[in-house]
Amino acid sequence: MGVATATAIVCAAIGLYIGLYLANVPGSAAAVTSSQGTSLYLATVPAAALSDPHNTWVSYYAVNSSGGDWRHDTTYVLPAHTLVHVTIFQYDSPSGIRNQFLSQAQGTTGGTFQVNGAAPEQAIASANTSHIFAVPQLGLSVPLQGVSGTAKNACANAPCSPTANAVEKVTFTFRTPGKGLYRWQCFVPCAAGYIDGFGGPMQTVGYMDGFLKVV
Amino acid sequence: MAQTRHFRNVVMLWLIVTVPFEALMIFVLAPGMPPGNGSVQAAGQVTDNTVLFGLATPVTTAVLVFLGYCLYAFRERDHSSALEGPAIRGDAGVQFWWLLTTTTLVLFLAAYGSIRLLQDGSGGGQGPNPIAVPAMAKGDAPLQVQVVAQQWQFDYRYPKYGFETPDLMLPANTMVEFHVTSLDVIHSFWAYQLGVKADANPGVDNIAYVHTLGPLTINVRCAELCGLWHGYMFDTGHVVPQAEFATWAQQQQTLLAPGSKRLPKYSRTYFPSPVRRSG
Amino acid sequence: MSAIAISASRPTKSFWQRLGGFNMFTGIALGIAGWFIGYYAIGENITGHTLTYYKAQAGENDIAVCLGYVLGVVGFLVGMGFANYPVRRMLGHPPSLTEHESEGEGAARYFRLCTDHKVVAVQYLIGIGTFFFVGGLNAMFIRTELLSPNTHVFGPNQYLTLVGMHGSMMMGMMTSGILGPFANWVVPLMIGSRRMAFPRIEALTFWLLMAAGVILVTTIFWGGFQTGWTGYQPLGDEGTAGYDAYIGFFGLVGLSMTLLGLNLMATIITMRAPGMTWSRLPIFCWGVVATAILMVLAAPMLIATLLMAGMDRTVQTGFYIAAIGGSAYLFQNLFWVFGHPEVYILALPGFAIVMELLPVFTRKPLWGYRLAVAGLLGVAFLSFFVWQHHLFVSGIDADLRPFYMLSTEMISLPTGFTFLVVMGTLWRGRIRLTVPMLFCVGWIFNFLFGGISGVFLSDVPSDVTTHGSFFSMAHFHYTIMGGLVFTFFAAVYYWGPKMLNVKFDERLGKIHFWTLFVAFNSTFGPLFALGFLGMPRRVVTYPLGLQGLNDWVSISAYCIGLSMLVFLYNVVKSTVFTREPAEDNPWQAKSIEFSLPTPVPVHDFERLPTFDPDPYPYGVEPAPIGAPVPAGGVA
Amino acid sequence: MEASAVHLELEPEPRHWQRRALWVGARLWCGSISFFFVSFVFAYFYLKSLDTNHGWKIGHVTIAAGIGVSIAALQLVSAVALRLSSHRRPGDQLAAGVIALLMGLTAVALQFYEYTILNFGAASGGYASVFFGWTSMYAIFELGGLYWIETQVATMLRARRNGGTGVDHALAQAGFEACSFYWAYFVAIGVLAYVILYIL
Repeated sequence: MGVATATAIVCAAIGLYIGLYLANVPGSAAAVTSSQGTSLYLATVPAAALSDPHNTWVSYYAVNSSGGDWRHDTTYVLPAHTLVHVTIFQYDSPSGIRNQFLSQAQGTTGGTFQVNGAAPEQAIASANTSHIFAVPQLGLSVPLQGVSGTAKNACANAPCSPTANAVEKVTFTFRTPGKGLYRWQCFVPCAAGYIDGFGGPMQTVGYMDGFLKVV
Repeated sequence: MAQTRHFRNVVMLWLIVTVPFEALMIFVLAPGMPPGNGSVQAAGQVTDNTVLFGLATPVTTAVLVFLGYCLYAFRERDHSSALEGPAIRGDAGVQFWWLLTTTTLVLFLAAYGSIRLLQDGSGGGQGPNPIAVPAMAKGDAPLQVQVVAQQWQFDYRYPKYGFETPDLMLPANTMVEFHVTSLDVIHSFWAYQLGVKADANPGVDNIAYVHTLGPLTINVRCAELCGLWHGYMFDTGHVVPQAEFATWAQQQQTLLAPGSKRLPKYSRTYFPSPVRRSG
Repeated sequence: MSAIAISASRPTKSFWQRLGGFNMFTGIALGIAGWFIGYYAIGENITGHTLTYYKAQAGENDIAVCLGYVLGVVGFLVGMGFANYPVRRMLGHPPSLTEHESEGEGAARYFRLCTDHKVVAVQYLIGIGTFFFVGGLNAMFIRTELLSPNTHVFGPNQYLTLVGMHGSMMMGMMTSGILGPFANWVVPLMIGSRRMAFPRIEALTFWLLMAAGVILVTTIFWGGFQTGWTGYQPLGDEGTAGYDAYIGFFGLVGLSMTLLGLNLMATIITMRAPGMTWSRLPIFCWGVVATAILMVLAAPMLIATLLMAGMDRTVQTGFYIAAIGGSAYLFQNLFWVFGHPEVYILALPGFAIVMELLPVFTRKPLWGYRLAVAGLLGVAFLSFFVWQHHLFVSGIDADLRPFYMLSTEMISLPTGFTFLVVMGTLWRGRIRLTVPMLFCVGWIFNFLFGGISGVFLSDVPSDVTTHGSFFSMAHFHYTIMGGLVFTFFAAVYYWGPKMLNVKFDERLGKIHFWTLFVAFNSTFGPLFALGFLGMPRRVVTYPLGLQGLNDWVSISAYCIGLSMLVFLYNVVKSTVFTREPAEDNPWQAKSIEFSLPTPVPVHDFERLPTFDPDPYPYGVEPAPIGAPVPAGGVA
Repeated sequence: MEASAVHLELEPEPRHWQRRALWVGARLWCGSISFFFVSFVFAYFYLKSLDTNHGWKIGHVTIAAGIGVSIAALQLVSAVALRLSSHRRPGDQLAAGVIALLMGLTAVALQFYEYTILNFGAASGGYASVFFGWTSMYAIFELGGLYWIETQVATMLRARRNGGTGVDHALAQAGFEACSFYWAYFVAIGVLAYVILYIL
């Protein structure tokens, strides 16, 4: 009987763990709607918060309009058929693009994006690219400029601050499609330490991958 | 004698079942056989599938009719019965004919499949040195389209026009030569309606030929597990009239100019820095 | 030499006394200790520029993980008592075969190293059965996710891990699904031996498999693996340490398979009792021989393939990395040189069980014994020459494609032998549709479709569309689930009562069969259509138009699950609650294992048996007058 | 019969079963290791012929020829000694066993020493991968083979100490024969490894 009890306890523990693993779905963040329209504020960091189970992994976060209130969410809820203004606070340094044609922005309004509010650009040099925010199902892909690798006050782990840390602010707009769940990903081989830079965070929803939930 | 009667019954039943099934296969199902007649190669596969179904049907019905008949006719219904069957341990004649029939079938299938394959490659990826180059591809230079697979998107590079795009567009009634390669892991380029499937391997140029017919919408999917977004690695391509294709290509040249000028020199394979675990 | 004296009773100990010493609990304790030593004490202290960088960036240390797994397994085996005998041999003590053979009659012997082949068989049955049900549960989860065309219940990470765990568990564990429980139990009895040639190795294969299963489950702690059971490189190399668990799992499974096959083969070659010549060997033993050949030769290639993958991940070799001189094809080639024999390792025991059981339930001798043997060995032989059909569209040099098309299609010849033998045995028999017989009939039906669909996949032009699609998925489920799992249940219902000394409820068994048979075909039949309609394998999304078929499949899959619950209920009811002892020979079988009392004594035979000329002495000899009648009859 | 009896007199099994099992088992195991190492042979020729990205040998890849030849020679001598003694007196077998053991251990030690002096690492292309993979796996398997030889030596030593009582000489002889066959076969793979990795 002791054997049976021990077996049952072990099985229950394993079952519980598997259940928790299966139910592990990252949280979602909604876009902000104001008089200026609908806006989505995101940030990328070279490494997730120290309390994170993978605190060395590069990751996206959802933030507020002033770059505060960090939430580790990668499902972004957007209204359908709406022009969305996206702002991405870039705290990560460049890793370079694998497929160069992605150095050109596609699918944004005018096919352009702005860095730190400067004149709209169509493309950037591979060497300056830190990430690419891409939604292949929508034909959207925007190269994100990284902070200089030699910046003194570079941010190490989330949360970072736009005032205290080196940051590049990339903005662009795009029109959401009809209702549905669309996946987004990064195309830059930025998962350092993994072969092809595409392991770990690049293949885990909640870090460099997630969903756009258009409602 | 009893077993002669049984055997006659089985043969009759087999004929009764097979003839309508065979007719159903060849006349009803075959025209709609996948992947449809979207290209010369796809149409070839339809023919091939029809032949296979045509041959498989009588074999299947033979076994099933035999099985069903045995279970019906030879079933012991008296559970308390201790009766035994006849102690037959084999029959050289039956074995000989069985072996002859199955061998003939197998050799025919292998020969038929090989002939069809060698004719035009059947749309499959043939690697860097194709053995089955369609006759049409030898004359006029076919349109080359490089399929660059990466995690997790297919891009199409048109070396003739110098741009790369995520949209697959092909001219109608044209011989197309796909060069499928990958920048990271193994993918598989599956253009369903064209009847094309070719794995994308890093460092390998996998060539597949297809001769397009009329305008068509193509569902492209990745058919080899390539990681997280494998299930989302799909897009839609189009076969359009040749004039329309020319216009589209010109537009893309202008539109994609900023990205195109950064593209590496056209090559059959690419070896981007692998970024190893060693960093 | 004097006769061997066997003591039937052992001094009884209390539960706590039994916890000490070498048993499963010590094994688990030492296994966990070994993990900590390997991971923390050694792995984390290895230094090196690349490793430091990797740890800092990826937050992971594959060397430590692999060492942890290796030492964990070593610790587990030491705790189980597997090191005792090797150490004694190192000290020069003479060899012995009977060690740990009689471990008393209680349940405790099932939780420790026991070399009684019947105990190991039951351990296998329960152990593999457990993982079979976990693997089945994974399938239920997969089908739940596929109820809708887009991600909805589990995320894509979890979905791929489920796919990989389902595939690995079924392929890895069920490889020994028939040879583990049934061959271990019945082969020594059938050939008139008291034990296997290497009884300790027999026990080792089982405990290695259990260690492997646990390692596979721990992949979840690392976030799972994204590669499916085939573990293709370089995708596997991209994976987190979850892929190390995959390597550890299949490596141990490969080792277990190699040793299991080697042991069974050595047993059948050397330990046949007087009179048991090769031509009198029951067909099941021939099936075991054919399977064991594949295990002994193919499984080591799997181990080597995975070790190369492990070295790519840990010590920076580049076997599979194209940019530094490796090739992804290397993995595909090596994997399928193992992998195709592997699927016959799964299928051949099924052939053998059907041919073994049919004479009992048709009350006729096996029709075409030599043909049956030729069929089994022919499949085994040919299976080494077909692997590149898995690479028909891979872009590997295409010159050999017609050859592989021919060799693959040729496998249908020896498979056809089996079908002919089955049909010949059914012909004019007195067929009793008992539960085991029903499962055999199910095999004939399912494997027919599995085999015929295989012809489509072996034909390159047709394969271009069906390759890597749900069509091929349906094909191998028809051959493996329809072929192996159905015969596995046939064997459970046939030999199970004798092995466990219980009587199963026949009505429940019939319910199990019919629900399983219908639900199985209703699940996997439509998958052929889905593949033809363009749905690739292992996807979490599909076009909206395919939702109807997918939902149908999912609901049918739940019915398979329910049917399995009926089986589970039947087993639990009869083994735990009713406990009605089995008859010695419930099927009026004439094979030797059913001439022994139930339960079979530890020593099997008091006097070594001698064997009659005919392994299948069923049926009424034809009347001596007149010419012998043709069996199948040819016009 | 009375199953409840405490002691049962069982008819003994034929003694030759166990001896033949050793004979057969050793040969089957040779089959297994062949296929194991064939994977590396295949990898060698496959990667060499593909030479993907000109990566067969990256940078300066020079092998320590002297060490390679020493390892192969040590193994060869040990195998010849062990195999030749397998049908001779236990005294010769003991001596051959000790020689084989010492030479084998030296070969393994030399192998690991070689890793420390080579001018290339595991990441230096396809050749380096095969070289490190094959030789390290071979060395680990070699330790397993040496364990088997050690058990033979230990058994003979103990038997000599006990004056030969309680020893099944026929079985011990079968064990030694199986062990020496396996070792000879295994060393043949080692020599093949030398030819392929150092000479080709």
